[in-house]
Amino acid sequence: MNTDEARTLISETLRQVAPEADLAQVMSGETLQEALDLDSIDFLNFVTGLNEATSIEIPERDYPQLSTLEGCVSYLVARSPVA
Amino acid sequence: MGDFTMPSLGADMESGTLTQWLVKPGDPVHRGDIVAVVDTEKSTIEIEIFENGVVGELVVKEGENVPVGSVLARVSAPGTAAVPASGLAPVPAAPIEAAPSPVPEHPEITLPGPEITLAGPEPRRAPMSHSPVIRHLAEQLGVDLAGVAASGPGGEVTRADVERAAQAPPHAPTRASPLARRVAGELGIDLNGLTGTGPGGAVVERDLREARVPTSKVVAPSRSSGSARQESLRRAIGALMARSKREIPHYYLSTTVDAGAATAWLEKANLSRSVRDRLVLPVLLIKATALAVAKAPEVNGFFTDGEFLASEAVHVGVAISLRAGGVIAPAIHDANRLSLDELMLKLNDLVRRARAGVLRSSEMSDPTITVSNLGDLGVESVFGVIYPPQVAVVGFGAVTERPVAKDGLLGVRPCLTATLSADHRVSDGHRGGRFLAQIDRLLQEPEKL
Amino acid sequence: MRTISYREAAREGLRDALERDERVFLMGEDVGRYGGSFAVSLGLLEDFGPDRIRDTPLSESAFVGAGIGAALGGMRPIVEIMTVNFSLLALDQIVNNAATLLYMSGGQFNVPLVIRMTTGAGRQLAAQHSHSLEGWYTHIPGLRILAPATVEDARGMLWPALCDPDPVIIFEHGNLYNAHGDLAEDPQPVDISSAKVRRQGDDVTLIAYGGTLDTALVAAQSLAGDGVGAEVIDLRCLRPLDDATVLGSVSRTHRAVVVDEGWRSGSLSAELSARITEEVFYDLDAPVARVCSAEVPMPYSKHMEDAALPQAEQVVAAVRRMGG
Amino acid sequence: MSQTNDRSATRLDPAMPGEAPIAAVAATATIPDGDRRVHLLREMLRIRRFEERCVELYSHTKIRGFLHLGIGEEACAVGVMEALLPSDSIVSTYREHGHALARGISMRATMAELEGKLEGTCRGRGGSMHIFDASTRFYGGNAIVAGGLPVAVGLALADHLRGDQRVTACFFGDGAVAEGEFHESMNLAALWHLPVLFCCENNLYAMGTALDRSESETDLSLKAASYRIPAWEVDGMDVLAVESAARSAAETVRSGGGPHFLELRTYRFRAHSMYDPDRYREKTEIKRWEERDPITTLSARLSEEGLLSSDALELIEADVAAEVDDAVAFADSGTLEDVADLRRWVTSEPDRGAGVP
Repeated sequence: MNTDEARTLISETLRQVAPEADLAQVMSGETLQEALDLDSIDFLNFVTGLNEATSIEIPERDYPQLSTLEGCVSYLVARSPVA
Repeated sequence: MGDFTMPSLGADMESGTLTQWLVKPGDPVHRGDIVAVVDTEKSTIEIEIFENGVVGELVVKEGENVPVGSVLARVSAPGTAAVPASGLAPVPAAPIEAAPSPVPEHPEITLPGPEITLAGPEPRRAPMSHSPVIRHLAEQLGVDLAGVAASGPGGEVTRADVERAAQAPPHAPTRASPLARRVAGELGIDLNGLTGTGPGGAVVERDLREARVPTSKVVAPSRSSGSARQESLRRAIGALMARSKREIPHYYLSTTVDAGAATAWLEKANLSRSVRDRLVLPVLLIKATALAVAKAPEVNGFFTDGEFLASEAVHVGVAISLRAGGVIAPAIHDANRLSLDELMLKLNDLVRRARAGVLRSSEMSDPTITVSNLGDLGVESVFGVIYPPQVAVVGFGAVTERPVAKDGLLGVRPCLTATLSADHRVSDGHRGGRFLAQIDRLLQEPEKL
Repeated sequence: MRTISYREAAREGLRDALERDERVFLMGEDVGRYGGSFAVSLGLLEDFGPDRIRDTPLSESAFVGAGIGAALGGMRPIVEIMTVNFSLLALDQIVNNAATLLYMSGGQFNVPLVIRMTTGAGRQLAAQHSHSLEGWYTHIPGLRILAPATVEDARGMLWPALCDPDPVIIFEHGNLYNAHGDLAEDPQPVDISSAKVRRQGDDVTLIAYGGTLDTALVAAQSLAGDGVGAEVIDLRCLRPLDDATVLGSVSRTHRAVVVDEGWRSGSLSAELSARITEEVFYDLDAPVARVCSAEVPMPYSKHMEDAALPQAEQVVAAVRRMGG
Repeated sequence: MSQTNDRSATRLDPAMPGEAPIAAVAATATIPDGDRRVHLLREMLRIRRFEERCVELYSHTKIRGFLHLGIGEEACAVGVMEALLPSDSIVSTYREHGHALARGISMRATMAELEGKLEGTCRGRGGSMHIFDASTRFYGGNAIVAGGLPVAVGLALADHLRGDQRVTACFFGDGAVAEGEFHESMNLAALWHLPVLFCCENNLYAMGTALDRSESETDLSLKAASYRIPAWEVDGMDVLAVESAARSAAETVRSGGGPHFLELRTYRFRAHSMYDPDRYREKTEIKRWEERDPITTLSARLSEEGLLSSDALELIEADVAAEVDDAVAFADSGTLEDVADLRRWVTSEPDRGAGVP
């Protein structure tokens, strides 16, 4: 999975959790929770979405790495099976 | 072979009675001859024939009533061999054998198979005769027994049923103006049982705007247009809070809770769960709050018409912030009896549906206590405003590393601030304090939640 | 601008029409030598002669029918029926001929006829001379019904009505003849199909026509004192009704009161209330209210007649009941 | 300018409606020449055969609603129409098929109207009682008894105001004289000296009520005289008498002689309408009037004078029958007005001009 595929996957999954979410608004460095007003339930659903789409195991301790857009992208690219 | 048919003799004539034939089979007829007499409701009229010919079979007998246009007699072309009157044996119409013989009337029709008994959860119809005590009580409280749901073990109406029916608002449909109904739909306000300042006590738009409506009536707004809905929703909730502040004497308590045990247990528990089944901290907080109610029943119930009604059930309202602004607090019913996993499923479902604006009015209508968990958004401590007619709201702040003295040692522990806002008419600082302490104690043994 | 009475304005309208087109002529009881029972046609006989200002025998059916025939024959008659009360004798001609000929003939024959009638009570003329039956005529397809309530309309409606290829009935409320108002030096013909907002307001819509416009305006004035902004709509054209203006206003103010001198049952106000309820139901914050004449034959004595007629106080009370 | 007629003929005693009327006042006009009388016969035959076919079509529900037939009264329609000019105007009643056909409206358009077809005179909207035709200035039937009289006065008023030399002929039955509109219209027409030819087809019965049971004064000419309107009693069963009376009256009216009144003594052989059991008339009376059938009497007279051979009559009959068959076929194959036009002409379409030029 390259970065673009990761980015589209992330935005689609986010949209399921927060329909009105607009990725463009997320400034770099800002956490997804803050930018998109996600509470712990939303974030769990977001992680579940990513896991089911990519079957990448995401333990709770890795959550901080997924809290920013860039972190999320690189996390997915790094762990996705070789394309 | 032409036909002579029943003529229409008037604008509203549908049928006529052939009272008299003036011709017989075999008679020659000419255009304009009077051949029969017909009775309509209004008059007796001689009817004429419009073509020349020879009268054939008289299809309709004297005295018969037939619709306009029916064939009265067959008329053959003029000059054809006059059918000897006697020879013309009317061909009898084929007797109708094919008609199915009517189903013979059987007095008792036995259905094959065992007598079907209505098993299963469906409560059997309550026996119509109620005990005299119940009938007397019903009369006293002005309750129509026919309309009362029976919860007794044998399907009979119990005293509690009658009392509940007596308290229940009359089922008269709420009077509300169409505009009020439309705005209520937009604001997600359930109009049942409300009275307003409009004509005859009808709810009018202004009543909704100035929030004379208890929060329990705030249901998910209907799916009308986004921005107008958000605007009206925010205004309605803002007004609600203002009223709550005005009318309910709040007192506030807060305590710091060591969340170490809880978060550690959570992490261990989630390790063995797939992503989808993982638990989140709020689930533990809600369960602890629900169980703690047993220690301080005065925080769980409704304050209406000047008196407090404690609630046996614990329906925890969970404050969910709507992305589009505004906060609503749908209830998780019987939170104190649900397992953590059940609570998790419920909470997840509630949040998703609240976001999508699809909530059942029952879910919105009867939380007995509310938990607001803005800690999720990093806020350390939060004092909620009570949702009338409830009498308490518990707030949980964010978990942060804090210096804590424990067993004489100074250490750093993950802590959160738990707060209580409660109705001073119902409970006081002492009772509230016992409640918060109990929540704290429960959170120290997460495995028992 | 000049100040002129409603009567003078109506007379000026007649004179203007007679001068513009020689096919125009006036026919009615005492319109010539007597100068018109309400003096509207005073002086016209001297200027236009007996052929074009024709006094008729008291034969409403005949001279209204003759007006229809003359219109069929290519003239532009103005028939004056002294009052709506006597028009009952000509109803057959108006309903079965004037309103129906174009349709029955499959579009062959137009009836470009104008009928003027005085209407309404308030002058102690008692039961047989005080009817307000505009509502009856607004029930008839094929007719255009006008109710000029202002000096400008009294002057400006006649010519466009004469230009209408179909029958037009103009109701002039008896109380208005002496009312005065402003009129342009060279008044232009007015539109004869739309209502007019005579007073802006946001809290309630008062709907009136002809003789009740003033009642509505007085009510609006006193409501303003209570901080209630009443919008006043003058229907001007009673058939076809200008739904857009009425419904637009009510959907904004959410409350409507119809002020109608007819009797409530089956009245024009009933039709308005039905249309409002059908079209802007979900904008209503209170049921449509109607202030009409009491359902009694009009009594002679002043205090009784006043009690029977719709008054401004009743309009204000109706608005109050709505929680306005 | 009162003009009392020469009343030399004895008055018909109205008390005995069944009594055959004495020969009518002999009009002074010339006797029409041979072939013109054949034309009059043919016109009456067209009406008779047309209406006989209507009875059949009504029985077979192709014609609905009300249907009033003028069988027996053909002489009135044909006689009067012969005396009028194309520029004159006609206002008729619900018993109008004869007037329409005699005035020149096609059998096709008339039958199509009776069958409610788009191809009818009024797109099927009028029916038997409301036939209108702008091209022949036929300002309709009218189902309201005497409803058309004021309109006729108005048409004449327009002509009067414009100085047009035109006559408005207005037909009505004896029943109409009991209506207020009759008296108001006669008075107004006389008062204003308007060019109206009032043609009263007096068939002795207002629906089911004999004249002497509805009128205190049964001599209708006297009624007209009370408004100072010249009036003639005419034998409504003799087309030649009707035509000459109508011609002289119309010429006087057209030249400004003011309104005139023709009392056409006639008789309808069939019931008032398709619905009427005709119990109010004696069969013998009907028989007696049938002996004076305007068609058979004229054809007999013409054949006596050698102007009409039986072959010629057969030819006319065949020709008329063909015209009726064609009209029925035309009507049967007619189309129905599109319901989408339901609201057209309730009021005028914006661009449509006003009135008939």
